[in-house]
Amino acid sequence: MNATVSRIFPPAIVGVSLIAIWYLVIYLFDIPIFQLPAPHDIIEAGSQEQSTLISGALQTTLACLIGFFTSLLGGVLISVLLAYSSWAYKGFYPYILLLKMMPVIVLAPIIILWFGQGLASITVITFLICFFPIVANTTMGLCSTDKNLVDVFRVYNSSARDEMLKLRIPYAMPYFLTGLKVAAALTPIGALYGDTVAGMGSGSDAGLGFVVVVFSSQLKIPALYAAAFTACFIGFLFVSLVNILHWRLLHKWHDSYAQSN
Amino acid sequence: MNATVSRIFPPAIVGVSLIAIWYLVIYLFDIPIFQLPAPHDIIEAGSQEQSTLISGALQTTLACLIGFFTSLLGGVLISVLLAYSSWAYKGFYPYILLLKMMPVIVLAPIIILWFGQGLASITVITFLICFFPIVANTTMGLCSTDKNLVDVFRVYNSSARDEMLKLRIPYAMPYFLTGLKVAAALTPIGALYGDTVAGMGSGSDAGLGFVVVVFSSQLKIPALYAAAFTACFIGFLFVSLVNILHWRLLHKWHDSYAQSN
Amino acid sequence: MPNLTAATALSDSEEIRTADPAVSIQGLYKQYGNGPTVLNNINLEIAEDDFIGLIGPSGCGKSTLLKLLGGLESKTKGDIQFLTQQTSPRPKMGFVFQDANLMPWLTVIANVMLPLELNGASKQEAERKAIQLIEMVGLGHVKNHYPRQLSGGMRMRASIARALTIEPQLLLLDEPFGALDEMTRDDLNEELLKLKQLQAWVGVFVTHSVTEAVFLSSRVLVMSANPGEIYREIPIDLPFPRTSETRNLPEFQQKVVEVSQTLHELRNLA
Amino acid sequence: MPNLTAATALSDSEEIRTADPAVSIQGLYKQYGNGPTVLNNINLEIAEDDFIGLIGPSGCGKSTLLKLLGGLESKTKGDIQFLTQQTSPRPKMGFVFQDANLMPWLTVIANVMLPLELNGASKQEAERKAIQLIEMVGLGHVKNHYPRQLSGGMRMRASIARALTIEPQLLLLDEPFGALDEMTRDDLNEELLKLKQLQAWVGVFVTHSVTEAVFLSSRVLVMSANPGEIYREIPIDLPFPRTSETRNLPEFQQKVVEVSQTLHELRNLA
Amino acid sequence: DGPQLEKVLLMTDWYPQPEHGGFYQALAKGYYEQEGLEVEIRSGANMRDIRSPVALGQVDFAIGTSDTTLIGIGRGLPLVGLFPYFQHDPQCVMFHPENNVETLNDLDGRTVMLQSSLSYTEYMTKTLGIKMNLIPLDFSLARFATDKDFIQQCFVTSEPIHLANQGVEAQVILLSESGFDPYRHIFTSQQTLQQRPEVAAAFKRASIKGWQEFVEGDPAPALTLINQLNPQQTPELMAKTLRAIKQYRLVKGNDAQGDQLGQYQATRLQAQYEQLNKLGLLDLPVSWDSSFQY
Ligand SMILES: Nc1ncnc2c1ncn2[C@@H]1O[C@H](COP(=O)(O)OP(=O)(O)OP(=O)(O)O)[C@@H](O)[C@H]1O
Ligand SMILES: Nc1ncnc2c1ncn2[C@@H]1O[C@H](COP(=O)(O)OP(=O)(O)OP(=O)(O)O)[C@@H](O)[C@H]1O
Ligand SMILES: [Mg+2]
Ligand SMILES: [Mg+2]
Repeated sequence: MNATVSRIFPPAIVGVSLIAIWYLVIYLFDIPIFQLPAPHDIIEAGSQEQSTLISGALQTTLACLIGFFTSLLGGVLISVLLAYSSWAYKGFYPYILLLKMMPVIVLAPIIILWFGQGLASITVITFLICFFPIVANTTMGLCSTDKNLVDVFRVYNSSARDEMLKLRIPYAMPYFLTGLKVAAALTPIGALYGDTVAGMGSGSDAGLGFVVVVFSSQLKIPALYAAAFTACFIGFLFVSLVNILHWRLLHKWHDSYAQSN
Repeated sequence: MNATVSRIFPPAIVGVSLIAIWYLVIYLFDIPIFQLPAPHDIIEAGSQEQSTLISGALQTTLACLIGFFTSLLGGVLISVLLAYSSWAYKGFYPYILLLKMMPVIVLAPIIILWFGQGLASITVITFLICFFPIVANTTMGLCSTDKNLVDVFRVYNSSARDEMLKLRIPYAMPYFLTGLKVAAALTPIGALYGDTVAGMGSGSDAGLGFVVVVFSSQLKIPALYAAAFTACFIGFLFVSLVNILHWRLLHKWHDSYAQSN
Repeated sequence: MPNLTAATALSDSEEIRTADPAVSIQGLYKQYGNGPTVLNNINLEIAEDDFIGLIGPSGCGKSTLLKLLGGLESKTKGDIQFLTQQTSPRPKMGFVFQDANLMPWLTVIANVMLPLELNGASKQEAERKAIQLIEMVGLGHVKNHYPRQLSGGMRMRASIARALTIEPQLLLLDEPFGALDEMTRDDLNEELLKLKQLQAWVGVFVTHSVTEAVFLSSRVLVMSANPGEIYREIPIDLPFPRTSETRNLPEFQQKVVEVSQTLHELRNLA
Repeated sequence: MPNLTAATALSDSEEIRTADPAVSIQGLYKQYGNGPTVLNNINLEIAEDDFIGLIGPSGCGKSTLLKLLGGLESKTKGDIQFLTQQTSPRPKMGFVFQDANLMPWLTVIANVMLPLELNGASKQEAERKAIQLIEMVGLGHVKNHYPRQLSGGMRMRASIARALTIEPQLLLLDEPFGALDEMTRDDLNEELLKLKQLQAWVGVFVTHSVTEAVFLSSRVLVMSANPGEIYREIPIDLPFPRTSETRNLPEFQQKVVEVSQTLHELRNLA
Repeated sequence: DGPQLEKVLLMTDWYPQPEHGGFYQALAKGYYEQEGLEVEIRSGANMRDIRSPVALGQVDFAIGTSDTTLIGIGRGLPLVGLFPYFQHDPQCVMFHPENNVETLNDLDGRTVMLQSSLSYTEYMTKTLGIKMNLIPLDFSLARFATDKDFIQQCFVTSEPIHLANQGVEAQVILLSESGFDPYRHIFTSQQTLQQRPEVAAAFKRASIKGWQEFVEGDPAPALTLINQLNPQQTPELMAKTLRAIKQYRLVKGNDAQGDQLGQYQATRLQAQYEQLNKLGLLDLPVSWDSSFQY
């Protein structure tokens, strides 16, 4: 129980203080609602626009899920490929970087041309935004493997496949999971941006990104914030997922959990 | 010389093949220039719009530089703070995540209201996009420190400050640099997005993001690609910077370079 | 606790082995990068039933020689040939490293099973063999622990068990018993000799203990440092099988003195 | 190469030391998580001029006891008191870990300087002292190497030098010489005793070598395992200073036999 | 040096272009200075709302449409419309000739790329009952150029010209033909208007003078200035845009219907207010009468 308290207490304190400061700022500087709505305005707007937010959130969550898991899969595959062969690494890494840095603003129209308006394109955009942190971290992890442990595998005539599966991948886990955490946090940004450029603008197909644009252009500022927090909530779900994975995979042996035993 | 060849050869091969495929696709499927211009179209458009591209690139590079270095500084400071105190970690990390996941689309108008139109806002947007990979990676690195090495510092009555500076930070270097690499690749995306929402649209103040939007709305597609590659080039500069740093800091002792000795 | 039956039971599943790799090292040189010469013109023939003890001052190149034999470092000059009957270019090897080098994410038993699994053994068979060797090195009660929950000596013992599970043709041991108390060490020495007869490997080991070197070896090689060279070869013609009684033989004591004196002689040269 | 003048010169910069921490351990218990009891009711008084040798089977809790003394593990029950004259709650400590635990990103000399720098010494002073100790352990020629460029024994020697640079009041050594050849080991044993007189620390060390235990200790504690307990205390009343001649004294041999017999006795109990 | 000039900030809705010509004309010819104003024209970009900065007093004057200003007032922003510079909005939908679109009603059942925030969209779907499958506007022409079925929103003075330059023919229908017909105008905050009424009046006078001259006199000073600030606007391009502005009589409107440069008509404002009100786009009670200077 004590552990639960010490886990919940600090963020609660910080949260309450932040909200207090928020109100204080609003009342001290007399900030109008369209500049910074108060928390209760946001809650009220959120409950008013409930149905729009929920259907938008569901749509966006779907895009996030697909984008996240494809970037997970794709990122890991690419990293493994890059770590397997130094030729592939030298040959492809620069172009992966290029792809990564190609501004999405430029790529988005092309993606839509190829994948059509809707979920597929949104997913691809989310994928593009998420996969690089995974690739960069996993590749670094796969290449950092303790030389001494590699020697063990070499001595026992390990196949390249086993060396990857049984040594490099477990060793890279902490790196991989960090990349995954970054990707998880980027996921809703990707999906929301995707919504605004490749999403549908009507009915139950409209994602949260579309909702955000509409609220923003209609100056429904408190509702806009409510939409933003809804997006954050989706992000939290993903990050929590990764955190649970992190704990399950590492707590038994990794030094980041060494203190707790 | 052999080393140089083996470094340049693979990406060159891949690059040439990619370009060949590019041309092939265009000619086989008869793709119009608006959908996918050929490399020579892009080069031609690039040289035509040279002066616009260069002045845009300079402006964007400036925003990238400020955004990158402030996120570097801010990210490291926050990570160190989080690693120092588990209270700070528990208390603030969720809100950093929140800030991270707040869609920039939502935050941008608020940022502009607070920081005004122009470089300051663009920098803040770039910062927001870049700093989380740095925080996530650095924090993970700082928390993964080998328990045995921590013991050494404890025995010698190290101050918390020295433990951070002389143990945790060097130990976290490979993680930190990976985060930095991700941030470097995100930098031009941040700056370009910043340009389109908070940038100036005239004269030498106009960044590359402006150029991209204008080309795109004027259907100057080859020029649009030229602008995109210019943005990539800026990204490459940053990533190369990080790679050099990586090599300088790690090659003497880290296993990711163990092979080369 | 050391366990006789475990060792005796170990190779029942194996076909009768005629695998007799022998090793020939000719004019071997090693230099790390462009540092000083670490190994200088090493020439050595290892016969089919040899168990060779390497002894010499710290930093003279013993580990380096073992790593070269294991194919873990590239040689600067010279030749290492495995005169094995097999088609594969190198014999099946077991290697006990100077540090335990266990996988931190695997339990003791999973670590010990690893080489077998890498060589395609079934999980079941790997587990059976691993448990026998874990019992032999006295770690049965911690077989499901992770490396960081073990003491230093226990980690080394797990590492020894790991090297022996695959029933190697060539066994390389780098100070395997250095972190163990004398009792455990003596027991494991005897177990190892029994296993040698059953599994019929060719062995090379590094030790700093003169008595251990004499007890285990068919030949002791005394190495000198800077650059690492074989200073003298001392054949140990004590009869096999050797048991705890062997240690009390006057010939044994005599050999111990001979090796010690060689080491002193070497030191006075420097 | 071991180097007499280095040791003699070491504490010239230091004021005359009257720091005499002594340690009192009462009813100490240790359990990791909810595993079995590792240390069971340890009671021990360490006097001002003690150098205590811990010897016992692998896994009996020697390293754990050292870590508790060093404040690196939390005790489950019992008390450890440092009866030091200083205001600080714990004495200045040096610790040689069972593994070398060098910082991979620091060169040998930077590793050895580390404790001094952590204690606020100037870079210059730290370097001067570090070089003396690096020479003493025979690593002068590799002082600018990184740990991964060293042999196992060299790493341990760097670690020993690191523990000694701060001129500790309490020195804890966990099998410091286990990875060294006998010559180097004997030399370093003698150097260590000289340093003890100069630096006047209270020491506790773990070893698996009975002769080393007898040579270095004022008292040898033989530990038994499962749970770890002090089985017997054997005072070593050989006169100080001890030198290489001491090893040839019949009293020395007698003590060695006594400790060995205790270990055998202990083993037959199990 | 003359008398102290009053600093004024005008925020536009896009990068410098002939659609802002009157303001640049006034700037280039010194009409603002003659009125005692030092005007900075800052280009606002596409993706953000200018109403909040105006309401906060960070911007003095901004370009907008009369309907969005009303909606902003309905959300509690203290805004006020100052004067229209386009009598009719140049927003339209464009489509390929093969696409058989004659009237806005033909958009029923089609996929159309429209800015989701447009009141037109609401009006067409809710009031006129035209069911469209909306996709958000990304300001790019690539898809239109490659997809013969594509329909998207545009400025009558801009996108069709860029398309024609690339050999793509586009047909257009003005959105104001739907019956919803807002002004493009300059708005400010009530605070600015109350505290500096003479500045607002001076700004209006100089701007109208600029617009008058831009469409009926020599537009060269404005065009040169725009080209300097935004070299993407080449003289040929601007000439075409200017021709379109004149052709659709955006600035001066239709005399027959009582349109007049720089003047609102009460009837039109009231009609817009009622249309918006019916669509439920006005949160708070709004007085259309006091929301505009006319
Ligand atoms: N971090 C840990 N978590 C759980 N159990 C541990 C941990 N560290 C040590 N142990 C257990 O405590 C016991 C004593 O370990 P310790 O390292 O003190 O032994 P030791 O006497 O130093 O042995 P050795 O001579 O092999 O180094 C062992 O059984 C070991 O498994
Ligand atoms: N990776 C490396 N890079 C550079 N030099 C190295 C490397 N590994 C070993 N050396 C050097 O080679 C020499 C021999 O090292 P080696 O580990 O073979 O010694 P050793 O005989 O095993 O010593 P010990 O008994 O201390 O383990 C040493 O001088 C060491 O500094
Ligand atoms: Mg070695
Ligand atoms: Mg131990």
